[in-house]
Amino acid sequence: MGIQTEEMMLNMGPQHPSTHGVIRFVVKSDGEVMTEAVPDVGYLHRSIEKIGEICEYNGFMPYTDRADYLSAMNANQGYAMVVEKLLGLEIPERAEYLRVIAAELNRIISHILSLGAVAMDIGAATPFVLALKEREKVNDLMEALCGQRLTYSYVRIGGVSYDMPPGFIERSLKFLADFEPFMDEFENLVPENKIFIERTAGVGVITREDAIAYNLVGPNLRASGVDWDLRRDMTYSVYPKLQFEVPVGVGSQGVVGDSFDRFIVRIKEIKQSISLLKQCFAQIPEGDFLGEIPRVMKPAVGECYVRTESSRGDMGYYLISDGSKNAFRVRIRTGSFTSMSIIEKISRGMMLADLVTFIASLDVVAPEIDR
Amino acid sequence: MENFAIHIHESYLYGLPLSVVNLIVMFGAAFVVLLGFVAPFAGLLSFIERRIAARIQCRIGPNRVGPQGLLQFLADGVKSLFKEDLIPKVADKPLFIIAPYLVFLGMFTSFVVLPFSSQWIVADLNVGILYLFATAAITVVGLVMAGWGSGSKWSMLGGMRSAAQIISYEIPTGLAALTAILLAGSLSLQEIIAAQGPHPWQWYFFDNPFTFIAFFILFVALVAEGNRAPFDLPEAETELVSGYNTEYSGMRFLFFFFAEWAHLYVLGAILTTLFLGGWQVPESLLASVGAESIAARILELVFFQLKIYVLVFLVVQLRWTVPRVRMDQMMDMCWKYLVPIGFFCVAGVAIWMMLFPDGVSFVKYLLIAFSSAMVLYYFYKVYRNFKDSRAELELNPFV
Amino acid sequence: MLDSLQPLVFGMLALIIFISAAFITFSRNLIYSAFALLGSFTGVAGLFAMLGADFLAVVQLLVYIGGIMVLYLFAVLMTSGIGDVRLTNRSIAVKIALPLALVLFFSLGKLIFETEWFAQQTVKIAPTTAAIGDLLLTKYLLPFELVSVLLLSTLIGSVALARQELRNSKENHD
Amino acid sequence: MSSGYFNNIKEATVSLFNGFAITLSNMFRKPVTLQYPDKTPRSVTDLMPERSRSWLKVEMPICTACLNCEKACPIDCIKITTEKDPSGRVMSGFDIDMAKCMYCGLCTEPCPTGAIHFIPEFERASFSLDQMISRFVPEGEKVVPYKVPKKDKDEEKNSAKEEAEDKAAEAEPDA
Repeated sequence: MGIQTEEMMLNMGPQHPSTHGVIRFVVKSDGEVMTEAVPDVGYLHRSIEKIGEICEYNGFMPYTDRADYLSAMNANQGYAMVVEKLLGLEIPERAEYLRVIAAELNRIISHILSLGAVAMDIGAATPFVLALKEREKVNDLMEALCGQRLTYSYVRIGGVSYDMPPGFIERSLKFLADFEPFMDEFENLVPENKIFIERTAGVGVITREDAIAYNLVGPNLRASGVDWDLRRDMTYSVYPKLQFEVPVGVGSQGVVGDSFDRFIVRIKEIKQSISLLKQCFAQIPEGDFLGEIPRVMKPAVGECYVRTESSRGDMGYYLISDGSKNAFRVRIRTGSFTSMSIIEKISRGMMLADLVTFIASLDVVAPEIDR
Repeated sequence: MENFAIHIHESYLYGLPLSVVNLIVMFGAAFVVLLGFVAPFAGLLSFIERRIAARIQCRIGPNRVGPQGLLQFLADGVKSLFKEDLIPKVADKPLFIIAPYLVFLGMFTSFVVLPFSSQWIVADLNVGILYLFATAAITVVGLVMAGWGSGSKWSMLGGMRSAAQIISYEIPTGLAALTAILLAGSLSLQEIIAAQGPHPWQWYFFDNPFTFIAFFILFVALVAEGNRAPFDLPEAETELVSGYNTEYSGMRFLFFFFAEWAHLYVLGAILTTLFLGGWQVPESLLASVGAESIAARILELVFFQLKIYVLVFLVVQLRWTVPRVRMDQMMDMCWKYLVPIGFFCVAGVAIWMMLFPDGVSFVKYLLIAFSSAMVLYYFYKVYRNFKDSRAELELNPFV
Repeated sequence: MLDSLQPLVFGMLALIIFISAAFITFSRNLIYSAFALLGSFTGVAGLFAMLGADFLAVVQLLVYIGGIMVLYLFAVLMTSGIGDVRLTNRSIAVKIALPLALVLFFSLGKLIFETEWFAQQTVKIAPTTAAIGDLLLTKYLLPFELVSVLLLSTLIGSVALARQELRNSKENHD
Repeated sequence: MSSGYFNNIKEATVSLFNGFAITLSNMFRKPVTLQYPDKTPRSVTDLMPERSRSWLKVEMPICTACLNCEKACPIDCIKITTEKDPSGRVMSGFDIDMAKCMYCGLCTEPCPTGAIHFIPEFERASFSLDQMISRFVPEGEKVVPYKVPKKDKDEEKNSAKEEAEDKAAEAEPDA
């Protein structure tokens, strides 16, 4: 046709309701349909990795909370593991269980918030608030456990900072018993809704090849049909003693690797976490919660890399020690950062509303991108 | 009112020509009606919506200002008045300023033809129902103007979306309304109501299967026309920041919201009038208070309001239940689903009227039975959901 | 009351129409021209209402404002860089338009002054809808149907155009 | 094609119906809102769990001025100044800048007596950053640090706050 349309350059973010914090997307759009969306990261960079070089080993623990504030426990655990590996510490089994319990509780609330946020970005406010309601209950548990609701810094090198408070297991089990019907209801309300299916199925499809090539991790990778979970395949902590399945995207409503799959995989992971928690509570042994730790932590010269399965997937800590009290280098490798890289490719020819769905379904957390 | 105008003219303003006094009195009356009736109404609806949303989300909602937070909307309104009136530098100033008033105008002129009772109606136009749809057109212009005038790309997208949406959905709206118009044989709202009766089997909703379907089409189409969720694409906050009202603040911003909630009421009124028997009150009840008395009128008003509030409740609940549809899906829904089904309903009603000029009572009772069964099943499901959730029961709406 | 108001209301409507028409013509901004159509159309609808043609008045609002004007707006807004365009009617084809306007002005003036105007008794406002409907389906059935065929062909044509554009853009993407 | 058409309508209706049933059932549930600050069932500090890391407090009578907390703090928000006095070593200042504090709790762990600990009190907002600095030693005054009696260790532990007990025990082997 002879009509010339001009591409509109839209600046989505850093202050935009659906960019989940401060991410900026430079969107070129032709009306509703975008031609490209280029993510621009770095608005939330706080030099956490650099701070790691001036802190003592234990002192960096609170900063790992801030690296991924939605699953601070997982971030704590990864950091503790890498330092323990450098120091060659053995930690008590009870502490391992406590870490896994905390991490799985954290995974539940991280995922439930992500699910709520997807629903919110698609325009349903209620699931988000209901999800937050459940999240608050876990936050209460966490507060009883470690005294903080968001930035827990619960894990310590060599163990954890507190044992469980009295009655914690009963409270947790009661929460889980109430939480399971809530999840059923949530499933009924959101992913079975026709509009929700229409909005997410077939949107933002990441093929298996793309997912591997762009180094997606965690639920996003599994939603694309790659059966890979560090907890099972490169197991750590007490996970080998626990029974769980790794949910994989099957494309039940559209194509494997679409936003709907990512949503469903998170729901299934929550259910797995519930079962993991129940097993942990049944198995947890008596004992110390903090092992013998050296008074001054001075690991031998060397380097170490530890990968853990955080809520957003593979979270890696790379640590170089020069034998002093501080680390020589700390590097954190996070799932959100790699997720951002694929947005530019997938978003071509997408509708503006779908971009929002797509970003939300990737469950990116801005501070985790920038560190 | 004319006598009142003459009285005013004789007592106070005898220097002016009568026609001017008339005009002043008319504008004064409109002003009083707007400020004293419609604005609190929209505000009250906003309060109701917030409370419903809160309870749906296991919250309490506004409950601090006035009894049970009833005056929250006043507090919000006053706050908006005191807010700084921001006009962006790149905005098209005249359009930016005019737009909210146009939206406001479009919404509130529709109150003129709403039949609140058999006698309480400002103007019983012969083309009342068409007039209602026509006023929506002014709103569209206002929204596009707001979108353009803001000088923001997000607003502009919102304005364009709203225009496309409202224009498209006027067609299913008209088609669905046509079924009731066909049955009543009139465009006047009062006559359409008069053609129905107070009892459910006399309503057009249950008249035949086609009107039954048409009711839902009209419901969906009107929700879409009012830019309500799940069709709130023009102000989709997660996509377009806030759409056409992104750049607005203070009182101008409030005008858009007034219009939105006023539309909620108009929506209920249209549906009630066309399909649910409007203000019709059972004869016996009417006779007990005297058919010509003020009490009868109030009774009619109450019936009318009740039906409207049930519908308003549903629309509000809809907003807090479902996600937003996408632009292309919304258009698909309009052109592929609502419009063809609407045509089917219009044709169906016409044929039905030819075949059964007096209606078929069997079908009416069947439809009523079906609806009742669905409602019962619905409440059963609600009960089951409640039981499964193991939550505490709290029936008091004002906790 | 209406009787006493009639001249006043007419004057106001006429003023609205006149001002907005002037705005359409002389505005330096194309978008203002488009928006000024609103006043003009509403004023005309008001005149129809005054004449007792209530159906026509409402249809004027529905079709002209709801349909045609919004389409204009679409066209204007979709054109790229419209905000910077300072093209107005004044600058286009003045040489042709001016004589034409003059001719029109004088012929209309002649018509107005030569017509023998008579005052008609104010008709009681009666519903016109039924009468219009009857006429459309009896006397003017053929034009009515012709118009519907025209509209249908327009619809099909627009769908064909849109599909073609879609196909083109798909090819471009692939 | 045609079956898909009607299937879509059916699915949309059914899912809408289910959704409505859920949201309506939610309306009968008891709201979970806690009406802070004035309508809470108990006072707010009582609602906080015992371990709540809300505000740092130092029990000056049992502070040994060992500076462990100052060293442990990753952001150096604790500042202890000690002076030589005729009577020995005295503290002339113990300031905690709560505006800087990130509530990690690392300072409470190495404390040998449990003097520095968190209290579940959080309503300490202020209008200036200066007011956020908790000064545990009043200006101009000097506090003699507590000396842990060698023999009465067990009794001492009992008198310390319950919360601090664990930490004291933890720190004991190192001390």
